[in-house]
Amino acid sequence: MKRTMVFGALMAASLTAGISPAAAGSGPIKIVLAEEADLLEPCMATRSNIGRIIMENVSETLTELDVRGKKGVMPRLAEKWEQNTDGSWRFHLRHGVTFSNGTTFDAKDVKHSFERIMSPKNACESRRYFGGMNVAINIVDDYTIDFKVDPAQPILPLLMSLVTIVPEETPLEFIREPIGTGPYKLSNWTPGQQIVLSARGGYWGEKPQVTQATYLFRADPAVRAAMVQTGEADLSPSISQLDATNTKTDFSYLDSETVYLRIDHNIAPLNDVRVRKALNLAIDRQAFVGSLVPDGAVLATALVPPTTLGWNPDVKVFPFDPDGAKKLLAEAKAAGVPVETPITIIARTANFPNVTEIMEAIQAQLQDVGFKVDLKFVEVAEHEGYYSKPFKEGRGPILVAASHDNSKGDPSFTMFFKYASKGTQAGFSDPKVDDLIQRATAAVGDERAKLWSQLIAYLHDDVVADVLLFHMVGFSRVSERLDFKPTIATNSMLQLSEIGIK
Amino acid sequence: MLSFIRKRSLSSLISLIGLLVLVFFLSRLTGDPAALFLPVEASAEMKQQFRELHGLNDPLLVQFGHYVGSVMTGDLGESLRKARPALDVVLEAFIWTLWLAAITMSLVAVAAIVVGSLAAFRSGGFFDRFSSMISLIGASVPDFWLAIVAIVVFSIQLAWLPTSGTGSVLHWILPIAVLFVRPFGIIVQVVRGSMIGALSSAYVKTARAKGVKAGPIIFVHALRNAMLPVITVMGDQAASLLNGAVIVETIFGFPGVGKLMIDSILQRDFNVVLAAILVTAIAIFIMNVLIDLAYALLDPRIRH
Amino acid sequence: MSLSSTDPLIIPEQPFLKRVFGMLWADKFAFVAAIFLIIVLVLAVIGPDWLGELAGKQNLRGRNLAPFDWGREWVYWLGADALGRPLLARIIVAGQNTLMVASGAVVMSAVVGTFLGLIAGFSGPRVSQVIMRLADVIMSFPSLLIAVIVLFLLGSSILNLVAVLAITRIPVYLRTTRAEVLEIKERMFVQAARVMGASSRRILFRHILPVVLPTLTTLATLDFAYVMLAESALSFLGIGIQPPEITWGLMISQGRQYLTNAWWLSFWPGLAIILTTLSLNLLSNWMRIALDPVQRWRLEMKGRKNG
Amino acid sequence: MADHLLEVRNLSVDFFTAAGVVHAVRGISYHLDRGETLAILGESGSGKSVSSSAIMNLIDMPPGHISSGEILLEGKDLLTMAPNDRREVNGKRIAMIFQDPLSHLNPVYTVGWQIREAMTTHGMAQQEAEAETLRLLGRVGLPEPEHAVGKYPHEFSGGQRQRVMIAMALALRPDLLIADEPTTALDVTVQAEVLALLKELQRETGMGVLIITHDLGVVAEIADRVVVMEKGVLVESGTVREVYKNPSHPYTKKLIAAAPGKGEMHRPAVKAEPLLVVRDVRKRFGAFDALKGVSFDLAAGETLAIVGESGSGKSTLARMLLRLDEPDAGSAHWKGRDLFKLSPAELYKLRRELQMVFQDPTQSLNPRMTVYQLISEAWAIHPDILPKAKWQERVAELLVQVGLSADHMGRYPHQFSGGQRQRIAIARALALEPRLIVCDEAVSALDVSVQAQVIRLLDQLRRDMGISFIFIAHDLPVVRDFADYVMVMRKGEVVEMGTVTQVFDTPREAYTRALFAASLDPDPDVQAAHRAARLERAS
Repeated sequence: MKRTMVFGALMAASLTAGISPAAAGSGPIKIVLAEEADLLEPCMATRSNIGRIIMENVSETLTELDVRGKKGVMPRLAEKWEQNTDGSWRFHLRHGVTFSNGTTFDAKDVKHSFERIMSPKNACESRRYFGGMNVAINIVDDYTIDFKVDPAQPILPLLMSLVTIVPEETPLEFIREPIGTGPYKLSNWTPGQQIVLSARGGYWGEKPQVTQATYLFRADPAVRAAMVQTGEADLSPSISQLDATNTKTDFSYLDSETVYLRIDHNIAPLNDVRVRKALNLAIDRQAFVGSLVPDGAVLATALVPPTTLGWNPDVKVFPFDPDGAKKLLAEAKAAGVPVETPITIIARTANFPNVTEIMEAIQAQLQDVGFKVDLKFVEVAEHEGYYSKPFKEGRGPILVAASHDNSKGDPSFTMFFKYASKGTQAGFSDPKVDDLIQRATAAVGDERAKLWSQLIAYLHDDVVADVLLFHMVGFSRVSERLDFKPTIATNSMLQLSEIGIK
Repeated sequence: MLSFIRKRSLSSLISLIGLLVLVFFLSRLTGDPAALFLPVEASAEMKQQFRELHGLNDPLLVQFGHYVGSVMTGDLGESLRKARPALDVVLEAFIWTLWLAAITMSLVAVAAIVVGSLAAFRSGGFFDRFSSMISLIGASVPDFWLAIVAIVVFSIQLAWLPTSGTGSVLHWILPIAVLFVRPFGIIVQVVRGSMIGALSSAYVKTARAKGVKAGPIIFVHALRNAMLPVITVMGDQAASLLNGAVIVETIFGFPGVGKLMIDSILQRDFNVVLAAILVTAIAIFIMNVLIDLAYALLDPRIRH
Repeated sequence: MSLSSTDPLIIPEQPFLKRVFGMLWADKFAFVAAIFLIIVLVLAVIGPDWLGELAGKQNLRGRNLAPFDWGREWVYWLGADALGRPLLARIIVAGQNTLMVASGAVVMSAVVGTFLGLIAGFSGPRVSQVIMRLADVIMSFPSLLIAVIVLFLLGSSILNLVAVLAITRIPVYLRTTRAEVLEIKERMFVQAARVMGASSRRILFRHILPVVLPTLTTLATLDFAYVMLAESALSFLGIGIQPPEITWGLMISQGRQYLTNAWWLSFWPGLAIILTTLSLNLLSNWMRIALDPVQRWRLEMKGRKNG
Repeated sequence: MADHLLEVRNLSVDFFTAAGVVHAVRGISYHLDRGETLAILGESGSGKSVSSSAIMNLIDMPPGHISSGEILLEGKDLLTMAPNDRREVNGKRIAMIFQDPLSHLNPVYTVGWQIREAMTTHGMAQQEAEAETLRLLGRVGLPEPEHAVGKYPHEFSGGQRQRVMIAMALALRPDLLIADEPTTALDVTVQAEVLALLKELQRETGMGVLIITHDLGVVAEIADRVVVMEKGVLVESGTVREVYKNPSHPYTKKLIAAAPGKGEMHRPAVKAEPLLVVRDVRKRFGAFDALKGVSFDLAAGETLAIVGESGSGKSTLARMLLRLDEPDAGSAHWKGRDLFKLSPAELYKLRRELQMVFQDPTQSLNPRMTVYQLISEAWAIHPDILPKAKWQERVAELLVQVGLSADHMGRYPHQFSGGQRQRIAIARALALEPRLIVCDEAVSALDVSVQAQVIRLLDQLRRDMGISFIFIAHDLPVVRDFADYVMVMRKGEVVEMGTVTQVFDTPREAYTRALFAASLDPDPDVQAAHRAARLERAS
């Protein structure tokens, strides 16, 4: 009896789901994602599995980075902003904005949202962007708010694109029903199965074409691709390169993931720059593109993608020069560097597509020039142990294969963590690097760009900080009924309002 | 009967407590959830705060004490990742697993009994050879491989069935079909072996001497006698289904407890792991009691 | 009223090997299976030394080379993998790890499980209770979860993998052995041994164990398949054997994503698993008969007739 | 010529077995008419059951194969019938009962269900079958039929189960009843009752009865005519009296001569110093009083026979003397030391002196050990008896001593016949050079001719080596030729005890006398007299 009831309910659900209104130009869509959102907490929206769903769809931010054009930081909930004479930033808020619970958006909400992020009563991850900063918030009036940051933050408006705004009634603890000012509200969340966002009336901006978005979650890329193909979903932001065979539906995009081997400079023989150079020369990067790494991937010269401020076009990719590598190794050996010591590559299972094959190929290439290389695959937590400080005592020479994501347009989200002496993933300590990072972080405008460029060149050519590999390409499959092109930000954010329905 | 269940409960309780203690300490030794909850760039202070927030800074024994204390009051703690009660998370997922396991096992039972019995009836014959070959091959195919092939064939090429997910009856077909294969292969063999024994037993001779037809001899006389070992193996198979069909759940996007358990340990969401183990262990215990009841039902000699 | 007891049989004793061969010859399926397994075993032993280099030779330009291209070197006859490495060579090389993991896990779990089962079946209720509760704990511990936890704790190496897979299978042998021991220890020949003053150890290992052994052998061969698949499942989850080590399970798991474009990547290692388990099963069916003095004649008769 | 009810003509059945093709029966012919009882007499392996299996279509083919002959039921050949017609004959026209009713009744269905099925299978309506079942159960003498229909086979005693089998067989009033060793596993008193019931029912229905047995006594009690089989060949046939009084074939003569209970009885010498003194042994299993205080003495070189029916406690007593079970109370002093109070180490030493031979040699010999391993194990356990170098030699000696040959050493038990296996078991017991051997039903499972041989062997061992024996049996005639003293037990108590002549010639107790009355005599005339006496007593 009970069984038939359950099945009956399932049947009914499937029938209704099967009928999709054919209204042109607007309607519901289904999106299939790889990883389920375990939380829909606005202050966790900087984590991609959460951000992809709620960022700018449910929860909006004061500013927004233009990833389609080159307009840089654009207004969203803040209409404009300026830097005060004392170095603090003043944001002028948009009028007439309401939250999905009906309350009106004002400066108090912004202050609360920020304080909530910084509160020790929760584990908001957005807090990390404000590490080491003292922020004093001053509400000037209902629609004007001042942020005074010590030390001064030239890129505070950019940082504000990471702070999601919640109503001031929101408790400090994590919530499960996000309330935001965005064009959508959460209308159904069945953990393990689906999350549904519906367009809401009373949104301050333009009415989006997508009236409802149902998010589904499938871990297997082949299944995700198949679902769009069979019409069970309309959009899968990430499918496997192998499945991206239909030019009408499958699009590649630079997905802001940069893959590299982090070198631990503290341990011989990796403390020798010739050895580090030899590593770089030994790898035939170009051979990967179009085979294990999709066509369209860019060989990296910096840990930040080319769209980033201060990216340096003059820095050239190391050529594939096995003889040069052998020569360098021989030199190093002659100078007493223990180049025979086995070097271990630590990689993470399923870190990025084809990680095993790529690492096996790199291992083979390094071995070809005379390195002794072991390859070790570990799971996330163990990988993190190798990647971040404090490093283990008594470790051997290690290369950590990692993938870094900076789609935010400014190297500051990268450089300190990866290269500064105090950076958690820095494999070396160099006073000049520290100095450049410090100066660039504080600089604005062209000065800032110039300093970053300088740093990038110095890291690549002089320090030979790491083995930079590729700016990766992702593939998405978009149903032909949708009008959507993925961007570099699609990994972390998927704005439903940017999706058109044909 | 009641005293039997009471005795069983007690011994199972001991096992369960042992299991929970083991999992509690082992899982906590595998690493720090803070490192996984927070991004790699998070500062040491943030990680510290996170640990503070969830009581992970206390010595293990103190943590254990807290856990035992709250379990006593029926509170299995909160999921670190999902910020909601671990038990809710688990129960939600377990319902799916339960249905999946129940339907799969029912189908397996019927199919394996029919095929195994017929194979035993003409043991050594063509059907016997054929069915044991098929079931053996079935039992040695990796399930993830089978799952993907099934999707490619039935969902993409033939477009008969949805690829994955939940929603309609059709969504259940592929996961069940993939889960079906291995237990079927194993149970067919057991049924066959047990039935060969039963069919050569003296009471079957009596039935033949009475003029009973082949059908009733197989399915009435021999089968009920042959069922005891079959039920034992079915119980084992059902238990492993109840523990979650991790791979099938992962590929088909089925929100069951197996994937939840693996995800939770990957993310070091200890409370969910513990709650999941508790729930499945209790379910398996109940199933075992039911199996014992089935024994007694099938074989009067076991009833006391 | 068994007819075989009519007359004492006089079967001339033949040299051991000849007898075994004769009995194998009598069961053609088992014969083929045995030959296949011997080939697999030999390849597994010599494979890595013989083809190890070739199996690791990458050729990014020859990725996913299709099989049955007889014009190429024989190692490419089954095609090449995503790095252009010859699949046939890789399957042969992977055989060693695969068989080592599977047989290691099976032997370890069988030995430990059987030993504990013998003790549980033969000793007093208290010891038996402790052992059975232990088995319950392992049984109700989802096996993949044990694997994940232990591999996280100890790191993923072949030895640890063997240990993990073994732990999860111990209860199977334990419970089977115990159940059989409980039954066998009431049999007359055990009583007869006790009357002669045989020690418990002697009764367990000389009288009970040989009777349980055929059942355990069957169980172990079935488990062989299980363990290979479990290892493969761990690879699927990314916690099994890690490259550059290879096993058949890992090869299937790696080839799975190419299923629609290059089916051969996962098909051949899958076939290797299936054929190996199938052969083991056929051989174990044969062994059950060959090991049983009461049944052995079936094979010896046929063997003589045919041979 | 009118057709016989059943006529078997020139039937040959082959089996493909270990030794190649075994010709289980070769060209046998016999016939049977309504109201008549024909016995097929033979020992194990004689093929006596094969023809009945062929009649009932119970031979598995392969390995079986009917190579010639026909089986005519009122002139129609069963072997050429269509399978469905053949099946219709079973149960309806010909019914069968078997030796071991416990294993031949389906353990998981109620007896009522099983009897009903015999009828519903052949088309009887459910309700009618139910009523008939009750009537049948009452008819075969089962108490409270209404209650009995709902019970399972294991809830009945052996005799009752055989009654259920009979009820099931007679459900459709068959023309022919085949009874395959119907009383072999039953106690003597129960056996007499069951045979009487069969006779009575035959008179009532006029059916033909084909009884298959190894027991001359059963033949004498129930059959009109008898055919004797040896190794698949029918060697002799005739009326029961003719065959018994005037056997023409040597095999028949041997068989009749081997029947126990005709030799000289022992006259034990003056009571010597007792070797074993058993006093007041008690044992309970749950609520069941297995032994209620048993005492006896045994001297060196003496044989004590313990006789009793199932449940008398005789085997429990034996097992306790060998410490396979622990008694609740009592003592058993062996050369002055209480067996029940020995430590494991002391017990180990004592094992050498006390040995046991079990009922069923098939089960008491480990099937996976060779004869050499089986016998030499004794010395592996007690290494001080014999150095390993001499094992081979000694095993050969022992084998010869028990009447086997030395080259049997490398074989497995299943390659021997039942009697040979029991000899191996005896050789194994002798390997330890014991002072006392407890034989628990050691000859019950053996054919009569083999029984006699084994008893002769034991008797010889006693004389030659001065070994004492405790000889447990359920049948009185068997112990007559062998025992010095006889102890009759019933329900855990000693009913009567005395020298063999005392007990056999002048039994004091009614129960002992009842046992004598129930045991069947191979002589049809004697048996007829017994029967008459019994009827007289009953009326």
